[in-house]
Amino acid sequence: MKKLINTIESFVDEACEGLALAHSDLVQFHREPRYLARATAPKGRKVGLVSGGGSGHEPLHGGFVGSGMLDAACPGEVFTSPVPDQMEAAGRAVSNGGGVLFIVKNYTGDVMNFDLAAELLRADGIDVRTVLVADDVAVQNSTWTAGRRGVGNTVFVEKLAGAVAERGASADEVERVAKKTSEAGRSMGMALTSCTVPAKGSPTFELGELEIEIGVGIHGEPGRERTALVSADEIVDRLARPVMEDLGLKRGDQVIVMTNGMGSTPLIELYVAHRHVAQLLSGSGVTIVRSLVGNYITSLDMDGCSLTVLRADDELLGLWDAPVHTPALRWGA
Amino acid sequence: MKKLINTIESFVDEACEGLALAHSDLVQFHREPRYLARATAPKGRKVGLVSGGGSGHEPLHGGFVGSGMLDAACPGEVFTSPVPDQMEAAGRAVSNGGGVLFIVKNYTGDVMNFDLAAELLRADGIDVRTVLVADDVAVQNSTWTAGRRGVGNTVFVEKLAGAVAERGASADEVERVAKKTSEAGRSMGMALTSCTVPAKGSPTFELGELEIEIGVGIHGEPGRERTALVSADEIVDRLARPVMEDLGLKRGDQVIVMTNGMGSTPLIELYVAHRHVAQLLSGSGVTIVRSLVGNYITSLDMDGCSLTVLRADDELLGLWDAPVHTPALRWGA
Amino acid sequence: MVVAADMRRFVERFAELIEQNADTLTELDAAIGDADHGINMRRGVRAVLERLGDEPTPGAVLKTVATTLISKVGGASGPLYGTAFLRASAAAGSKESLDDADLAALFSAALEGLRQRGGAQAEDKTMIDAFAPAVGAFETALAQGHPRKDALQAARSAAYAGSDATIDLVARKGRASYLGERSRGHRDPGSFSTALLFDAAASTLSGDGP
Amino acid sequence: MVVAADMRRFVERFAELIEQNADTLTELDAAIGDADHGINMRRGVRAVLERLGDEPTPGAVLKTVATTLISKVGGASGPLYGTAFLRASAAAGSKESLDDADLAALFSAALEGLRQRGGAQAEDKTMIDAFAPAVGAFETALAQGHPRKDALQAARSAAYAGSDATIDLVARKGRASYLGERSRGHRDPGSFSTALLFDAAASTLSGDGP
Ligand SMILES: Nc1ncnc2c1ncn2[C@@H]1O[C@H](COP(=O)(O)OP(=O)(O)O)[C@@H](O)[C@H]1O
Ligand SMILES: Nc1ncnc2c1ncn2[C@@H]1O[C@H](COP(=O)(O)OP(=O)(O)O)[C@@H](O)[C@H]1O
Ligand SMILES: [Mg+2]
Ligand SMILES: [Mg+2]
Ligand SMILES: [Mg+2]
Ligand SMILES: [Mg+2]
Repeated sequence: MKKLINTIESFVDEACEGLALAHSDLVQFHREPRYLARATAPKGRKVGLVSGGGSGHEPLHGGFVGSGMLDAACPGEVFTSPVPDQMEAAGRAVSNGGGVLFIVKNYTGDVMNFDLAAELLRADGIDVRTVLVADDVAVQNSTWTAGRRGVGNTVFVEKLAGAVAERGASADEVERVAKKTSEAGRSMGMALTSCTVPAKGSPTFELGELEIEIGVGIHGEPGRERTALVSADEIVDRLARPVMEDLGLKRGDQVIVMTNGMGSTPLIELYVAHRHVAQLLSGSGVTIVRSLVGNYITSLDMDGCSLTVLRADDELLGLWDAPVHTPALRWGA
Repeated sequence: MKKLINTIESFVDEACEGLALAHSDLVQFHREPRYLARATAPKGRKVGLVSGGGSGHEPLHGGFVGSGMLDAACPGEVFTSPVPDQMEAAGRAVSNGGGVLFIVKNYTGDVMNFDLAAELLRADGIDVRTVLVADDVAVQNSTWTAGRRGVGNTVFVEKLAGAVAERGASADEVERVAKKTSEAGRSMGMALTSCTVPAKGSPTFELGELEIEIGVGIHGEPGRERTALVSADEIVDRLARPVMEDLGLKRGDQVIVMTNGMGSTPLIELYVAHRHVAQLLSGSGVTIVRSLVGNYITSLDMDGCSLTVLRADDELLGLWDAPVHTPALRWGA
Repeated sequence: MVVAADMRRFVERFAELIEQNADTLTELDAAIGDADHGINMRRGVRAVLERLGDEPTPGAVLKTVATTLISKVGGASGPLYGTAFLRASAAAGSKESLDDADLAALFSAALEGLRQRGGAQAEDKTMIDAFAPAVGAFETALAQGHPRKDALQAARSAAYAGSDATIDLVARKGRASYLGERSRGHRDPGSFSTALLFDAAASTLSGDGP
Repeated sequence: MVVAADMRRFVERFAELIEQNADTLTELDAAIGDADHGINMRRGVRAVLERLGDEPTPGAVLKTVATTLISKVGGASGPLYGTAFLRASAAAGSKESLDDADLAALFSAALEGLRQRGGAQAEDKTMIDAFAPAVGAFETALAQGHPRKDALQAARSAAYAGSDATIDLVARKGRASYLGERSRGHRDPGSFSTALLFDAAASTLSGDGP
């Protein structure tokens, strides 16, 4: 295992320190329990937005702390959901009388740990809401399973809920926008190579020299199928079609699109992939109103990409364009 | 070789198309000869800034086309400098009576191809200046060799020259700022793994499971030494010390710092590296006034990082903070 | 009777088994999850050993384990095992020593906590599939008049057998459920750590001293 | 005498040798450069073959080669070989056929163009180290009264020998110069493509037909 790392134990803390050092104007790091919060608290009774999850998906979530997006992020160990102490402390820190919204990716561990924290905060009279993100169409949905995994749409939920919260909206309103966004987005990812969790020290899964995994999860969870290496365009086809179908996209729909790298994917390749994403959507009469291409929700050193498509009406588009100033997403500021 | 790629021949064109599709408000793509230019031409007799070089270093240079930075970028084949036709056409397109500045990384091929283009443009009465970026301290300087390689400081030169050009400064003034920035920055990089050039299909160099290359070039050129894998902090030590020494940094100096990924490096690791960069500089009494952490000048799928330090006086800092709106760098807009 | 010292030995033995099997647990999780179950559990039990002090009662020992797991493990297993230990601790109350019936009540409270926290049923391919048979076997053996030692052995065997049986199941809860049919053919990692838990219990809680 | 058809055969043979040796050239460049010399040269000669039409004179053939290389190769080798061919073309002028002296003038103009464009000297470990000895050997052989065919063979041998000699040199120009001492022990890739150029000349420009 070759990584820029000092010790496995200090890895996540040191990365948080580095983030806070690089963006001290935006983010401060609380070590015990571990969370990242805005360097300057927003004024007024703003709804506090807290997200979090296992580390290894950077810039998610710490890179999205800042004005117009999250108030705090709780980084767990690598690929392990954070513990309730973290969300409890972060929630308490950002709760300003306006209530707190937890944005939780739909993984059993995350859900349970955030739930425990919510119980603790509610016991203190804090109004805590939770929105689940469950957008990964690689997973066939079913009511008696854990549901879909939360992946790329988390970025959109954090941005749009963040924008409406920044405008001073009520907890009900922020929760509504978060849920609406959560329901309007779908994703699917693929891997060219496995990631390697530092504590394990060897790849999570093995792929042959000419094999790829379609529908992979952001922790290297196996996906829909393992198949032969095909061209970028074919790979994009296999991601985009299920996403578009599941979203029920029709001619005339407007979408915000993210062509996302898994951590080790060169940007030049992401642009090659994005070209075909754009071609496919335009070819179906869908209008791409905004695009993100880059590393936004990663899987450590996995090579591969994912596609997220969000159906955006004027409300969501307006919130998208609202100013945001975080380490990883910035405009209008 | 596992990549998101359709054909080797179409790779660079398709990536340019993808970039232009993702950022159609900022960048447009001209296919023959190949260059990327601003979607909306700036008003007035603004000095036209043109850069370029081999592809594979994304977001450099195409990702830096936009207001407050480049007017055009000329992407060559992967790791191969562009041909004079490209810079000639781009120079002609962005020349607006105010002159043109070529920002050229110091590689023999780039220098000669930009020179040929400058000859052609000058023959048509266009005022063309050239600034060379030669900041890689891994290369021992000497007057009778080709000089140092141009690496990370290119990002700073493009940003700061871009900012002063955007203010409507004269060609002399833009050239002065570009040269001043070029002289005030130093870099050094390292590789955990080799990159793979698509046309070659196999890694450029071989590194053992526990070997790293210190001082590697952005095309996988061998560096100062091949050594055993060490901790992130030790790696940063070996990059930062030569950079700081060569720059002659003293207590009280102000610097802008970039902790850059080589293309396949997870952001979490870059933050771990940046933490120690910040510690080392602060420990020497140097003040980091601005930081960039991420992939800004890459080497395809190389895993590793580089450090660039720019000594910044108030003029350069002011230009740094000026608005910029490009695919890869954006603030104040 | 089980006193605080026995309960501490149980926890220490569980920690030991986790240390020995951490890589196995992680490998199992790599196949159908995210390759961290061993790492998570190891982080948890190490923190438990650091925090365990001179708790006066079995219930207090269990409480320390519970809060430490909740605040150190994360993932699915943290809240699940944490809740199980918390309920067990509540069932043990402040008693100085536990008899067979107390132990049975404690196991069944733990199982109930697991069920409530995770919402999983039998055959969802989770730790429930080791935990529930173990608790069932323990109760049955006691009801049949077997000594506690044998009942604990029965629980241990049932837990391992239950874990074995997860191999053929399709996961419906937790990360592995995302795989659907592809989860079949692999052992559920949490069921194996649960088997280790009952293994530790069998060798430490028989009430006849160390 | 060398006419346009001979010059075209020379270019085609050069293209053929580049195709055959592209991987070797790239491997050489991988060791001390950026692993693209063979790729660059192959892209260039392929474009040349596509563009070559029915140029009437040797000079016109060389002009097509020059402009194509300049606008297709990029890197260091594009402008260098491009300039060399451009100067050679200028030296050939509009003559229908070239005699020995014309050929010598053409070679030496090409060499001069290389020197000016790249600023490299002998022993800088560049294509100059194959080109200069080749031109020298050609001139010497002619001066000694050898027939052109033999003079071309001498140039070919001198180019290969010059390329061999780059192995022991430390690079002072081009990408390899960044390596300093570490460039020693590797052949300069450009010197090898130059040797292929003189190899192609030897088998096509002897003036005694195909
Ligand atoms: N809803 C649930 N109910 C009971 N056990 C569960 C549930 N979800 C997951 N588990 C157990 O948790 C184990 C995984 O734990 P771990 O790998 O530590 O957490 P994570 O899945 O968050 O990475 C699974 O093997 C399974 O036994
Ligand atoms: N200044 C120079 N003068 C003469 N030849 C040079 C010079 N610089 C480089 N070369 C030649 O160019 C070759 C490299 O060409 P190539 O790999 O195609 O370009 P690049 O170095 O830009 O990747 C070197 O092997 C060397 O022979
Ligand atoms: Mg996990
Ligand atoms: Mg090159
Ligand atoms: Mg797991
Ligand atoms: Mg080269």
